[in-house]
Amino acid sequence: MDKLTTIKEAVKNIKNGDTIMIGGFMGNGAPPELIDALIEKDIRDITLISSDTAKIDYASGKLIRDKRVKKLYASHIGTNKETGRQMTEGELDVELVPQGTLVERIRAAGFGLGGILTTTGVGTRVEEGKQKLTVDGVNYLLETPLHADVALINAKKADKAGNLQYQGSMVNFNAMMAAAAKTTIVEVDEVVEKGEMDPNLVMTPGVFVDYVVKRGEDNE
Amino acid sequence: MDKLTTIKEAVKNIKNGDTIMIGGFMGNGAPPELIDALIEKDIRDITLISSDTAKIDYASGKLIRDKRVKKLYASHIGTNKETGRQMTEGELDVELVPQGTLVERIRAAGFGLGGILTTTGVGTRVEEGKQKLTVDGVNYLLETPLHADVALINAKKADKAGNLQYQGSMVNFNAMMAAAAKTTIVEVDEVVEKGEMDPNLVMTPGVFVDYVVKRGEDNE
Amino acid sequence: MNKEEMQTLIAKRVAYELEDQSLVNLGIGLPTKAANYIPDDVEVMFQSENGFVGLRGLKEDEEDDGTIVNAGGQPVGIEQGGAFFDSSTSFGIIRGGYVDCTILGALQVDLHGNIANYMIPGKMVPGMGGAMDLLEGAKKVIVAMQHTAKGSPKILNECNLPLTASEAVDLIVTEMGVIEVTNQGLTLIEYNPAFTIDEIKEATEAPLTIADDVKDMTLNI
Amino acid sequence: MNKEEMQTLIAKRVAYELEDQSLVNLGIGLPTKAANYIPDDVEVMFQSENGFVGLRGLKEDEEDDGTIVNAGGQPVGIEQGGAFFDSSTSFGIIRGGYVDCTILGALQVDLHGNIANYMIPGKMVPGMGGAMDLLEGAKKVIVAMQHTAKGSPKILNECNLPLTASEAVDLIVTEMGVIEVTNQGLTLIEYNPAFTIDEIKEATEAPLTIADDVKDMTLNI
Repeated sequence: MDKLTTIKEAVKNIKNGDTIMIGGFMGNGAPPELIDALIEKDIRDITLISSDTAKIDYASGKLIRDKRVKKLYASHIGTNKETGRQMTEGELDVELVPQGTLVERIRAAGFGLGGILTTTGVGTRVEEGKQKLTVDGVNYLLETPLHADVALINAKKADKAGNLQYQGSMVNFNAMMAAAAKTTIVEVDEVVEKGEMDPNLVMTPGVFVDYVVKRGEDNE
Repeated sequence: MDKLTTIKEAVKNIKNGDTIMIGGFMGNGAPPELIDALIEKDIRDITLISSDTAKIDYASGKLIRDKRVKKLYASHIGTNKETGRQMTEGELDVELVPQGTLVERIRAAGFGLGGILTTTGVGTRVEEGKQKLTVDGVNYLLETPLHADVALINAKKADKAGNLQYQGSMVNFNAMMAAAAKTTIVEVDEVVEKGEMDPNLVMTPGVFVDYVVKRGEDNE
Repeated sequence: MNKEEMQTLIAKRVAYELEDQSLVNLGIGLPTKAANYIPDDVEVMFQSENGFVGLRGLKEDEEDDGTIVNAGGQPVGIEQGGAFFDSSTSFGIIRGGYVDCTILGALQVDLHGNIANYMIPGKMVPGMGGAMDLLEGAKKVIVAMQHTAKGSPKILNECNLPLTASEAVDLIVTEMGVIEVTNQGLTLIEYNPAFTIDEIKEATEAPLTIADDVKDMTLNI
Repeated sequence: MNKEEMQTLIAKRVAYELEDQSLVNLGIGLPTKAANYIPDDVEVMFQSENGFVGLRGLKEDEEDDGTIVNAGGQPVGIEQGGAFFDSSTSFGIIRGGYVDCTILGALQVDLHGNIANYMIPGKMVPGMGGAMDLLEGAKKVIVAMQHTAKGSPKILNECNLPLTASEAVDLIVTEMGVIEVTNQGLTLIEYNPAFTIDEIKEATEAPLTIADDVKDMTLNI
């Protein structure tokens, strides 16, 4: 199966109200053209799951700026003042999730777990509304999976089977988000044929990926 | 820090009664010289955590053959008749763990989780003695971490900082076992200097690895 | 039919269940044989739970370098477009619902879709390997097995061996026919005309509903 | 001391805590400055929780190609022997106890070692980022901060801002001194002779035990 397609085709089933994961950390390793495609397609009422909201005109920050997001799961929003403003004024529902817990909740969804136990957040506001368990005398929070309809991720290179390689610190949340969504779309710099990527050096297997789009193409 | 050393030095603190993880699947990706070193060092009363017990004269099977193991966690023992015999005759305490649960329990130990929820094993003997939780109407078992004193793993290549690359299907349990033990010793085919392994292509970061030994050396 | 003929028939019929572009995990033994009978117009990727997708047999002139084995520990190869990964990712793929279909053997299956295939207490305890995970995680579970063991039914009202998973099986393929596991019990949807319906019922402990449009299973393969 | 002098003093003293061959995670802001003052005979690896070990500053002639940023989103480089990995591995390293020491700033710390550093309700809510995980997972937690905020104590009997973690802090380093958090409360083990002990007690809401062998903190740096 050849997973290489256009952005237009890849995003065709994304709709208002979807839960969308966007990879990247402060925009590093976010998929810029896929984010722009969401805006062009005028997708609204998004539940966004992302490490942070970058800056106001950058990466997932654009979706906040244009008020496309109704609910946000993120670990850090301090770099985007507009996110803070919308939250304070009740326009945006924000659930702050510790970064390690965020990635474990995403992984749990992708990897079919019912949740994980962590000490992170015990004794803080993070424990509000969550089930607490004591195992061998240690107190844990039960953190449950975060699923998504769509994951928009970024990689350096894909083969046409959807196998991915990342570069530098750009892997961050992308690898686990690939597994956690019903539909995973990856934006890459380079696409090679099947057989041209060493199977030993694949970082995300193509089974998690539905569509591959190439950055900088005429993607109509 | 240069983690390259001799086998003799690497195994010097392993002692009777230790809990030892051994990587590999049916011996594929097991560390042969490290296993032989355990036997030469006459380590006994081992609690062994391994995917399986391979064959009687092969990989972790040798430890069973030589009656060095008092307790075994494994997902499959059918290929080593001696394991079955020792279990049936009460010489060896065996806990059979579903393979996916085994690797998650190892990962939970390495990655500092208190446990994970899984549907695997619900309604079977695997649930005996375990805490059961119902979340959103689904029944789960709480599977707790499996820690070890020592992990003996195998990789294709290491740099002197302990960063690892694997080959083929030989990665299997090695990657997660690296994280889950107090001391991790890796046996490799090839060792390079720091800076000679592309940091993008490291499969197990050196922070998890304590000692690197080179296969086929005079390791005295 | 001798044993080999039965196994070939089962393998052929099971192969017919595999869908184009699907990810499939085959248990060792009889299920593995299904790979030989996949129709030419169907492209399937095989997963090997020890850590890769793109499992294929070694080519005739291909040397075994010891680096790739299947879940039975035998030397195999990898297809173009395949990928290696660690056990945690491999079982993430399985538990995360990315395996479209798994085909497994069984000692017993029952009317609720319960399956027992990993131990006979006090006698044979190979262990479950990845079977429990596959039974929970795969979208479709097919049992491929001979209908009886030494003349005794293996399709029962209630498994009496320790279960590998409960309510997990979707379809049972034997040399006698193809049985769907539904909420209402077991339905024979195809049968092998070498047997009569009565013979099949006789060889099955659990009650068997015969589908109104029950077909000849040998026509499909 | 002006603000910059205070920060430099704190950064220098904190750097002195870092052990040879240890893995360290520095929070953004003041803690990051500690990296500039590590003694020559101490080799430390820095972790960046967004996904690598071997964090280093860009060299003077090095171009930023946009592929490597630190936890503050700033361009950085990677040392020889470093490695990139995904967020799940990165927080595995943190929660798994592989980070020997983390240095974080704080809004408030209290006598139990509780720390508040991620939000002022209704006013400033940057979020916890990786701080909650670091506070739980790192073997040693050092708070590096100015002793007071606009003259008000930050070292309290009880934090009144939402906690980032409870009973997590091991050591507090300020421009006034070095305070150990013990089961018996807070102990001043070093102080800056630019201040009197009474001035330090005055600037600290929580009761402060003065160590019998309290030292001059500026001698160590």
